[in-house]
Amino acid sequence: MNTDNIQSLEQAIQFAIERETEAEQMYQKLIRLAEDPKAKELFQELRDMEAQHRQNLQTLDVTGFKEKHNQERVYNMHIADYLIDKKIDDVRTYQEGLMLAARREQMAYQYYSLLAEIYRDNPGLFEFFSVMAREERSHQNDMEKVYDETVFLYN
Amino acid sequence: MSDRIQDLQKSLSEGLPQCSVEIRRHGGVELISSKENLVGVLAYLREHFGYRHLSHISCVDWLEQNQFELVYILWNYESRIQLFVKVRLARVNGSGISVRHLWPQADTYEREIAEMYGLPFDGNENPRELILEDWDNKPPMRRDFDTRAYSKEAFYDRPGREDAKDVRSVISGRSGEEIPEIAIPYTRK
Amino acid sequence: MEFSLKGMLNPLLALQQAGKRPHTIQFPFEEKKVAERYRGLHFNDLEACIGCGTCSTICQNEAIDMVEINPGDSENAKPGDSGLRPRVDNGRCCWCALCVEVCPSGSLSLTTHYNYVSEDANSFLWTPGVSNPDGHKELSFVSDTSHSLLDYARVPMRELEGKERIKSFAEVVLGYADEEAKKEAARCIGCSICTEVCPVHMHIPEYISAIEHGNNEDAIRIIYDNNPIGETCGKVCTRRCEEVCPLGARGEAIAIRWLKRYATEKAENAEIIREIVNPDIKPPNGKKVGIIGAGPSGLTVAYYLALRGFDVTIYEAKAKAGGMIMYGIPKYRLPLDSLDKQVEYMQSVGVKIHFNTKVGEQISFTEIEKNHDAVFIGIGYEVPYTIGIDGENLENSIQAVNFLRDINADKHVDIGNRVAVIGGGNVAIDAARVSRRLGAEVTILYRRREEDMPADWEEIEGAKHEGVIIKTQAIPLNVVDDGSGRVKGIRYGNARMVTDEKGGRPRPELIEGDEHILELYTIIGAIGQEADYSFIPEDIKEKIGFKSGRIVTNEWQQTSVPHIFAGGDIVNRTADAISAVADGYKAVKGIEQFIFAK
Amino acid sequence: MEINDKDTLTIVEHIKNFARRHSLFVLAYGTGCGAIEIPPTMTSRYDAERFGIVGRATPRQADVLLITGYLSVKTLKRVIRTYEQMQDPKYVIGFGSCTINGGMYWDSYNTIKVLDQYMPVDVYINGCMPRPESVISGFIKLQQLIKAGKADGWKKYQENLDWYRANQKKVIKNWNMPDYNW
Repeated sequence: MNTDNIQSLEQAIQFAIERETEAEQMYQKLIRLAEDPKAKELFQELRDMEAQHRQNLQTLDVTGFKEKHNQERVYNMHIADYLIDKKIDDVRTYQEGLMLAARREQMAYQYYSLLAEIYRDNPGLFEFFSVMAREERSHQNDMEKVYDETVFLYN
Repeated sequence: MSDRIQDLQKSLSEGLPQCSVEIRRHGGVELISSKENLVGVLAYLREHFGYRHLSHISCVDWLEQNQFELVYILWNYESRIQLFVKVRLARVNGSGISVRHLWPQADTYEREIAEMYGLPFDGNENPRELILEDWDNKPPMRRDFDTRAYSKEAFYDRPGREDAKDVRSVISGRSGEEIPEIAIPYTRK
Repeated sequence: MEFSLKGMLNPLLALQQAGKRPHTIQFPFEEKKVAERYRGLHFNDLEACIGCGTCSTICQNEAIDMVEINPGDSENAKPGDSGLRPRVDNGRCCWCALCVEVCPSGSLSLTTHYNYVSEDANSFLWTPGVSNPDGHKELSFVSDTSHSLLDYARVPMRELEGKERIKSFAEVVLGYADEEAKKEAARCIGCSICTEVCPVHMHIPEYISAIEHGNNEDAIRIIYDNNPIGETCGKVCTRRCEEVCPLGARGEAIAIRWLKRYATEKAENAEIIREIVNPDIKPPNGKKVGIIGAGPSGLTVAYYLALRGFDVTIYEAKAKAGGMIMYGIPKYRLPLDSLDKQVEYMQSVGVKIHFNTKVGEQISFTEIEKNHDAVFIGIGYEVPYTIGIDGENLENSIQAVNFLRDINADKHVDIGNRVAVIGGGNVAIDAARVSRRLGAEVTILYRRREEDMPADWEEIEGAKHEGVIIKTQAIPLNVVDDGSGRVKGIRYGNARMVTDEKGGRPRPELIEGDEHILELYTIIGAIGQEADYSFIPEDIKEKIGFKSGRIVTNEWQQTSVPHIFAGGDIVNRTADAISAVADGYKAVKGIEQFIFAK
Repeated sequence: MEINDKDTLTIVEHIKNFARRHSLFVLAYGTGCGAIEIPPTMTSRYDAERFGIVGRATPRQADVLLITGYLSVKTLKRVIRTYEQMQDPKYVIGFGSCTINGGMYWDSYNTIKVLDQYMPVDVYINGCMPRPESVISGFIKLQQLIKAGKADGWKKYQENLDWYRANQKKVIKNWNMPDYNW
């Protein structure tokens, strides 16, 4: 589905589901590639997380959507901002996996923020994309926290 | 003072060539005698060096060397220098020689030593007990007499303290530490 | 006879006294004030007390027992506390207050309360603090560190001056002389609280007591009972024992590490160690054990299994044994010959080491598995995490672990004159201090505050004395290159600290726009390491349980594959040598049980 | 005067106890270091006579026996003889740690540790040694016990004489004393 022809909220949800499925497949591939057990474990967790998101979206109650709006403050450690972009085929180790995941979540956040700007005139879509952006933002933050706790243990 | 002590040491060494004389500490001279010479040495000191006063007779139990050591503490009122006359005696079946004829007060000290250390004095066979009463055990001041074990056996302890614990064994029991035999002599107790 | 009125009336003078107040103390209607430091009944601050039992030991009357106030207290107590508390038999106590004088935590004191009468003789058994919960209101004789029977000040360790240090790789710490060691050992109260927090549970009070008695050979034997690299630990241990030392509560803890160093250094070479320790080597039992990695855990397993009659072989990828303690710790902290000597001793009791044998290259894991009854994996965390920012792959951007390894292997590393080290752990400090010795100006960039640094404070102090600049709350953003693929500098941003609402350590948050560039020649990353499990075949990897990158083992270091045991950094989170030794020591028992149960 | 328990104490007993507790005649006999605390207690500084505590020279005149500290086996023999010569009712006060569980003489070869193995003790006073205030407190406690009719160690001694005698003879090897017969 192309971003241009999103007209309704259902289509937008469909679009988001597709993104989650892509991510799921990507992590599935990484599980196969990874040699490091720690990295493997991480990718399994990430895949399960994406699958969970997909399910959440599939069973999403459109009308009760606003109540789910996450108002929690999300702070920014800016770790992902300066990490190197990793290509999927290069990723082997745990650290690279985390870097990839953090970058992905950040890019997803930027992407949804952009979409929210684009569909500013359509209140339903704007709302949806804003929430999605916020959601991805908190995922990025989660990844950064993990990065901070494991890779940056001595930093 | 130190000059006079040195003078004393010198004259003692000359007068009593069979004894070793040393200055032990400020104001004290140590004289080591053999058992055979002891009475003669003490009489000589009393008559010729003015040691008219016997302050005390004390006894040291050298368990490892299997010996008793008697220390006669003498005092000279004129020179005010203390003199320790030491003599080593056999711990088993040994005996000292009484000096009651030189100093009557020696009687008490000798009886005390005879009772507390089980060291008899030839010439002082006083049959009466001095301090102890009906004592039928090893002489109590001997080092191989375990006063703690005797007291535990002879006298009753108030109960209620049996739940006491040892810190070391609590800690090692908790951590699973096994203390090797070589370390046990160094464990606190 | 003459009558004298005066004589008759004189006795009446006594009436003058009638109006005077008697000087009798009207006890019990008026209380008598006691002296300022009067020694009455005991009071114990149960919270401050750690149950070290020093009061009980010093009591000449055996009046003090250590007891559990509630059943099970000693099992449930936290490390650093025996869970026991003193109970005083007032039928023994004679109020000499020695117990108060030697109380290291200062919890025990005497009160002004002395007036106690009872018809029940058993009521004189007091548990201070429980029997008199309000005793803290009437304290009089309290413990005072300024005049105490305990010595709260540590015998200072002689060290090289900061300026001298950076001239060479000479050992910074000079060690105790005999008299100093005896004096320091004499401070120990022998309570054994420390043995529990030591991962290996070394017999600390015993060997300190042996040192105090001048019997260093016994001390060495006691140390070697459960730690085969005692000398290394004496130099570089993280010494959790000193953190719980009761004397540390109000003064300086016993220098346990320096005392261990003093004793073990008395054995100058492997033969002397062998002669002193004179281990009881059991006859060969025909069982073979293969060990991967000659680090502290592998060496421990090998040594104790060899003593028990096992045929032990270590496979080590590098040219020398010791693992991270050989290649990760700079020479000024742990001279190379010190470790060599210990390894040589281990070889003399029958430990076989195959050097330059990387499992997965020179020999396969399956082969080792096939040839041995049990396998122990102790490979450690050798692969560094990268800095993960742009420009990290430029020339002269290196990793601290590799850098230290090369320096210890006497290779030349060109670090130039300006160096930045990224990280705040012990590895980062080591890299910085080594760079300083190579003549460079060194800056440490750390994302958090100095108090958050995981490195030992002594190391941080040492680095500062040697002129290392520590820039905290500095987040590296990217490495600047000079256009020809070399490092030119590092761009970093300042951070503010944000408290973690879930109670974790505070996190640095980048202040946008507050950026600086530090020009340098070399950048050294020291942010952390991980393990390389690539040598383990996939099918075994499947079976061995992993949890966040570490191998899951039972209490005997056994993995879910029964004949495979593991220990060291790849199992525990503490990442220090002493925990690795502890893992090895546990694995020895596990392997023995496993092989003989078969 | 109040009468609490008519079943056990008759009015006569009450009157007797009143008289007894206000005329505690103490035998002037010190066994251990604690004897030194008696002079300040008796003299004008603390003036124990305020409570009717008076010293007496012989056991037959005295009501209270003070065991003022450690008891060597040799002294124990004399103390038992003295105690048995005292007239009923008679009371014993144990001074300080030594009488409770040995005190600082806990490992001595010639002092007993637990006094109530050898004779009944009515009141113990804490201390090593107890100060005069504590001594007075001990006497006040004894008065209270007499008032309540609980200070009956002398009755216990008569009832359990065999047990006490056995304990006494265990440590006193040569029992060359008259056995009093009540």
